[in-house]
Amino acid sequence: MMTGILAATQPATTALGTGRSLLHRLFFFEGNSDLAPAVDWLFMFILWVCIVSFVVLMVPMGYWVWRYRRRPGVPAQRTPNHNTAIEVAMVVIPLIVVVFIFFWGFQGYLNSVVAKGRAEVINIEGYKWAWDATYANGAKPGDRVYLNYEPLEGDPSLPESGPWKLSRGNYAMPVIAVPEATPVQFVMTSRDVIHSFYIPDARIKMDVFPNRYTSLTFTPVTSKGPDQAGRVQPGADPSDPYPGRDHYIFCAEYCGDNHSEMLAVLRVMSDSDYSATLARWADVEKDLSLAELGAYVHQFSGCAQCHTVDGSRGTGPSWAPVKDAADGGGVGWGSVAPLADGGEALIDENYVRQSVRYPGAQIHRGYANQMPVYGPDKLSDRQLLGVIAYMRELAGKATPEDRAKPQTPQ
Amino acid sequence: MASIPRPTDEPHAHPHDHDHAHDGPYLATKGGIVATVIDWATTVDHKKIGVMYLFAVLFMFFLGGLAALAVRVELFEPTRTLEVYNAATGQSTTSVAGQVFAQSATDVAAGNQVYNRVFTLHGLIMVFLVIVPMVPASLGNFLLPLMLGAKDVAFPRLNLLSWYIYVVGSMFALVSALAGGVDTGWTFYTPYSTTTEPGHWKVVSMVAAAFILGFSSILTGLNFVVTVHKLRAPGQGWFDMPLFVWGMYGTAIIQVLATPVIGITLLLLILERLFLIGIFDPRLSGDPVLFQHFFWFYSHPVVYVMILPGMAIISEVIAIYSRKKVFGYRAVAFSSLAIAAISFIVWGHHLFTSEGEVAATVFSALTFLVALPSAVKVFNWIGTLYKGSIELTTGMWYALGFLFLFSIGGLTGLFLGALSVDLHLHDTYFVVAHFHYVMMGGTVIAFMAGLHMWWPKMFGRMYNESLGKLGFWLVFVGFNLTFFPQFIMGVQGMPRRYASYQDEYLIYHQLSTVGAFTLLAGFLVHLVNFAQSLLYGRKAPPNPWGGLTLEWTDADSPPTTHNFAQEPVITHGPYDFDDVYPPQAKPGEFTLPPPLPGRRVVTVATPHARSE
Amino acid sequence: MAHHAHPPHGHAGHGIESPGAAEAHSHAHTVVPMRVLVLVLMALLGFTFLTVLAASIEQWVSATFDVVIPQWVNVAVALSIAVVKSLLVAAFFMALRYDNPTNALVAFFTVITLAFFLGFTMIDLGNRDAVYAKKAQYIADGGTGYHAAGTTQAQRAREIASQESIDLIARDQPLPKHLAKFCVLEIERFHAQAKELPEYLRTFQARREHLGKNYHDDGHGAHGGHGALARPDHATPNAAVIRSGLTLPELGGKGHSDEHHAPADHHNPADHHTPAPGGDTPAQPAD
Amino acid sequence: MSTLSMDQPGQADGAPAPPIHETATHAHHFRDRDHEFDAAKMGVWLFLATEVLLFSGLFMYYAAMRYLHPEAFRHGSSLLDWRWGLINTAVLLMSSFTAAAAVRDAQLGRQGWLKLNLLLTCLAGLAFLVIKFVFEYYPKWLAGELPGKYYTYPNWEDPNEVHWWGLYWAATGVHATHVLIGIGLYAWMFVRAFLGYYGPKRYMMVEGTALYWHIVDIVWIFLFPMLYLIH
Repeated sequence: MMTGILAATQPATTALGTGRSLLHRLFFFEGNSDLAPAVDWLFMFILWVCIVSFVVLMVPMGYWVWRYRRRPGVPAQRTPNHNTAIEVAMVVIPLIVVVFIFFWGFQGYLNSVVAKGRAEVINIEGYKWAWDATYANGAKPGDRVYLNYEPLEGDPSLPESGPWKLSRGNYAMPVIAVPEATPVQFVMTSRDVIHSFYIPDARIKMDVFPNRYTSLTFTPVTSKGPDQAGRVQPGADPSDPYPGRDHYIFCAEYCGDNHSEMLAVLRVMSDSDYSATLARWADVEKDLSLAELGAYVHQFSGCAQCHTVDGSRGTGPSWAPVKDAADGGGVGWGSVAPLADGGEALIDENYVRQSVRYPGAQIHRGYANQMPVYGPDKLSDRQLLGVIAYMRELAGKATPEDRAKPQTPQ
Repeated sequence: MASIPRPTDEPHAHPHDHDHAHDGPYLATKGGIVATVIDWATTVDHKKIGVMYLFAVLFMFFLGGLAALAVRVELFEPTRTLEVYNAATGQSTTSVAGQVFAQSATDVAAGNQVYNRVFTLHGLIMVFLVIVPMVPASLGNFLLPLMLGAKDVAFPRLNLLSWYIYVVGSMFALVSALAGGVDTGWTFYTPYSTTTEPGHWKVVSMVAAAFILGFSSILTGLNFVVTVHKLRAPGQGWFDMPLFVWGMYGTAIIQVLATPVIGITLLLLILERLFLIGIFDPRLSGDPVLFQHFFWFYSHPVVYVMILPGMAIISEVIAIYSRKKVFGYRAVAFSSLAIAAISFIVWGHHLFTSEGEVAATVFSALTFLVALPSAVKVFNWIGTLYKGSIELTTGMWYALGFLFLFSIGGLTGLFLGALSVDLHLHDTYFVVAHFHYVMMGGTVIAFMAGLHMWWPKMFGRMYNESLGKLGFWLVFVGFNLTFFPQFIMGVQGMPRRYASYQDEYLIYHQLSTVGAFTLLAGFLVHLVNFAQSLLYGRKAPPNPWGGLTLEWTDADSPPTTHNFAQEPVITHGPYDFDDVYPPQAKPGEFTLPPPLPGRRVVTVATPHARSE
Repeated sequence: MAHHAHPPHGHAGHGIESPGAAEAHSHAHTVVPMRVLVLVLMALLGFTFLTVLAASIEQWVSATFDVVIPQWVNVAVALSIAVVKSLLVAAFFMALRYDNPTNALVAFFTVITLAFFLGFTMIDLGNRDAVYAKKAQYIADGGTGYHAAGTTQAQRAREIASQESIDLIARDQPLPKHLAKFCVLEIERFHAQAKELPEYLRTFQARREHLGKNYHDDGHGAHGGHGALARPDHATPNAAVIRSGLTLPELGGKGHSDEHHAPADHHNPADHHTPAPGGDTPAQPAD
Repeated sequence: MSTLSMDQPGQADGAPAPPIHETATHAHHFRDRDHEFDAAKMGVWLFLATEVLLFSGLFMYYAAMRYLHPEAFRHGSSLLDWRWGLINTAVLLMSSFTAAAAVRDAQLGRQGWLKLNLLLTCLAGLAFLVIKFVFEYYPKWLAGELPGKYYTYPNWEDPNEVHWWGLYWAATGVHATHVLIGIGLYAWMFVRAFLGYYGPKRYMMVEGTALYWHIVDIVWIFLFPMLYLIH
């Protein structure tokens, strides 16, 4: 809770090395983007315009209200009812100011919609409720940062599920890596509804539409992290050599239930780190057993947004094998699920496959039909097998094949 | 070209025109409860309709306020405190908000869903059911004919119809809300609104509610335009009208011209949901941004339907309590029309992150134009205070509070109009704070100013000034405590409509929640004050504040059924305090001016001094 | 009748007329002469024929001389005539010409508002990609299925509807053979479009001429609908379900052709599911 | 022209009651019937403004979808038969003429002509709808040329043709609804004309309804080339 206040009052010991005014520190977390100086400057300019205007308005108001308060025997005085010079001035002066504000805003806008030179292009896909990134080498984000929510009472012990344990109340944000001091262009689209890709520390956001590409471009300044305020909590990822350099990515366009959990992390890296990270991510799946792959998919393909693995209730049925107390039916591998249309279905390979490929076909009773379709382009057959293996793992029914490491690269 | 005689009636055809001596106060009951209810339900009296609107709107305001409080309660903690069910333990979580919503939340899985429904409900109620009709339909309906010296609005039956349409629309909205509510957000952005809860009638019902309420708004606006054009009192030229009427006129023009577009928009949205016609659906190569254009073509002008009446009230309140002619009357009057006109060409600034670059630039440039007439108004109101005789009643405090809050609200609009800054601020709490400063700090505060000033006129009873001022200060402090922190966290990047948030924003959210409960306390004080006034309040004289517009000078408190004993004739401008209360006169010894040149006086009622 | 018998009533006593009354009395209620009405009607009918004629001439010129007339010409001609016609109606039938100017002002501001709405929205739609040239190098062709060949948006609509479990919707029908062939043509068309425009245009024109007759036989003479292109989807119970509540039941039985619809077709779930969403594969005929 | 004049209605044997339109008074908040008439007419014009802006959304729909999917609109438009559109345009124009003539008749007190013109307008509106439903809607229904998910027409040329049909049904449907309301009003006025409601002193409803009818006509004047002629 105190983080924000401390950050606002700390002396500026930042990589950017800019001295920040108290007012600037009150309003802004320091940016890490070539756009930030212009945006912050214009903001501060308008802020001072506002402060001056406000004082110009409020001081006479306050003074006159006190000076001319109604007193017995003191009537109102006759004054001119209008004054053309003053009235013209109060149109022209604001007009001049707003014309300048418009032009500076326009200038900054043009800088932010067109990439400066040859940019590193990263494809972004938003869907309910996660961000997915694809790099030129086919890599997808393979790291994550945990966002800790306060644990709720009665938190069950965590199931053993490979390297990607999750507890209830925690949320894993995918790390989107970008190279330092290089123009970055996100080419973005959405799988379902409108989202908005918002990086507060880059001072930019852009809406993301289904069936259309929009782009967002900026140049990250430093990989060290200018200061730690407003960043993803330091130490959240022990493997990160520069704790505190991660920037939040929000979804800013309301998109439904877990809108506020549609988060990601922007990590600025040096060129060598960036190349190594991309190479590592491109290979991340090939060394995993099926069950591990399933856990990986659960984290990084958006499953965890709705499906818990500890049996608690989310937007969709849990993958853990517990009785669903709401209607007595089961969730998780091997249970018999009550269906919305009154039937029942055994949760087996075919049920899982159908639920992924055609989510509307058989709806678990008590849950809304709102899962997006995962076609073969979103989830490969091997990944699907991984999901199935992972669900078996969660139910304690994993086969040796599920746990076997692959012999050859996929 | 033939010309037929004008159909003119015989004088004896309407004897009621000349003798209203039998008129009683419009509030007088006739017979028993049943007769009274029937009388009110079938009345075409603009005053009764205005009062019915007033209570309906206040009821809805409290409903929407409860939803707002629920939102603030949820946001007191960064976690999802509304989470109501834990399958692992079989227990419901017991946060305060969880308890509040446990009853209505049996059909939802997660607290986020409840939160989304609650903030949607808050937005829908406050926009469509409260702020749009708040001033025009209640105070406007009551005062406009009185200020024009007319017996009623031009189309009294349409006026009643408008109220019933409002009720029907409210029913649609409430039924949808009681059935679990919708989670579309009040803006109904596609494709979310067309795909959420597929096949369910709740969203259609809620959209239909907004559609129906549009007609109510149209009828009020249409009535006002015709009334202003055709029913002004003898001798009342366009520039003899009170500025309240000017503001209402601008409002009514927007209502008539903008509201039909939301009608067809919502109709297309319903067709999209029911038939998948594809216009807004990107899965069918439709264009979701087109919906935003449709929607904001109405919803931006309607922002001025919300704020113009507030400005209209403030012009009156400041003039009366300062006992000064409004500085630059014509500038204020024309700025109302200018705002109305400009409001139609700036809607694209709601789309800076979604529309094309050219359109964004054009709309940004046009947006700044709105700053000018708004600035003119604020300057002129403050200029009016100069060398006045300022009486700090509750109404005046609210007017000053309006100037304070609306200045902040208006000035922060500059940030959002600037393209590059808006890319950062769009859809953050900065926007939330900005429009609450304008909508609530502007419209609701101005409404409270007007309500206090005209309360004696409407109900014939004085209210308690001390309680009123206590309420004002609670509201004023609570309001700033609620919304000023939202500016800061908005700039720091906190997006809107988040059910949970990061720890960095915690302090601001907690301040905001504390402020919200202070606001609640303030409004409860006012509620007590009004109830006390209605039951035990001192009888109000016809002109307790020494106003010069016709409702003060020529009508009783409360007015009679036909408003005036004789048809009023204008003898002086609405703010000629200098002439009516010349500097040499002592308070309580107000004299009337000689008639203006070229105008013969037929009847003039004497304004009453404060009966203190 | 044309005799104004009564003196001005009401406020004659004190000689004050309100501005409202002055506005009201600034004109007489004009009776529009029958001659004017008839002439206007003639003009309106004439313009109607003119606009049809213009459209026909454009098509004839386009077909005969093999030139492509830009679409804006077509739109401009047709809408200009429509504007003239509506001005005539407003001025004479609605008597704006003789009426209180306030009402003309209302009409004027209405049109201005309409123009704002259409104009500014089209500014966005028409220029959405104004800086596209700068972005284009990064963006792949084709979008995310924007022109997914082989699947009409209507099929997509029903597909979506069925995914959303809306009860009244029937599952997709297997495509008839000719339609499957048509899908192939569609794909070719898009390929041609991508390569060079003129060739694509010629292909398109030719196919349209070829199919033109069938369309009209089909679309407008389809009361019995027994032609080779009769839509078998009317024949199936599922298709009738689509229009349930709207269509008379007997309409479902018309135009039945057996070869497309063995009963098993619409009971076998395998045939009902929709093409894999997200994939760009065309819908395949099941038989 | 004024030879066809019918007797005043409501005449009993030797004791004619005055027709309603001659005993009309005005509402108490107006100065006289003229004042009331002008206010009512302005109200009607403002209502017409809302009607035009309601249709503006459909014009926007047309413009946007045509811009985004020109080929779909080109082919969709060719599936309409312009001859029916032409006939319907003529029918509607003539009904507009009779509506204007009915106003004239009421102003001049020609009761017989008034009733005839009211009836003709009503019938022309009905004819418009009959043509629309029998020769346009019904075959399209059979052909599956329906909006959105009900679209089953197999011979599409452009995959986005569903947008054309969505627009076609939305625009003509909203217009037809307005025609239907107009027919109801004219039938109602036709009955009331027999009761002697309308005359030189009282014809606001005739004029107001005519204004409404003309706006419906003007909308069709635009819809006809947009839907049928622009290829």
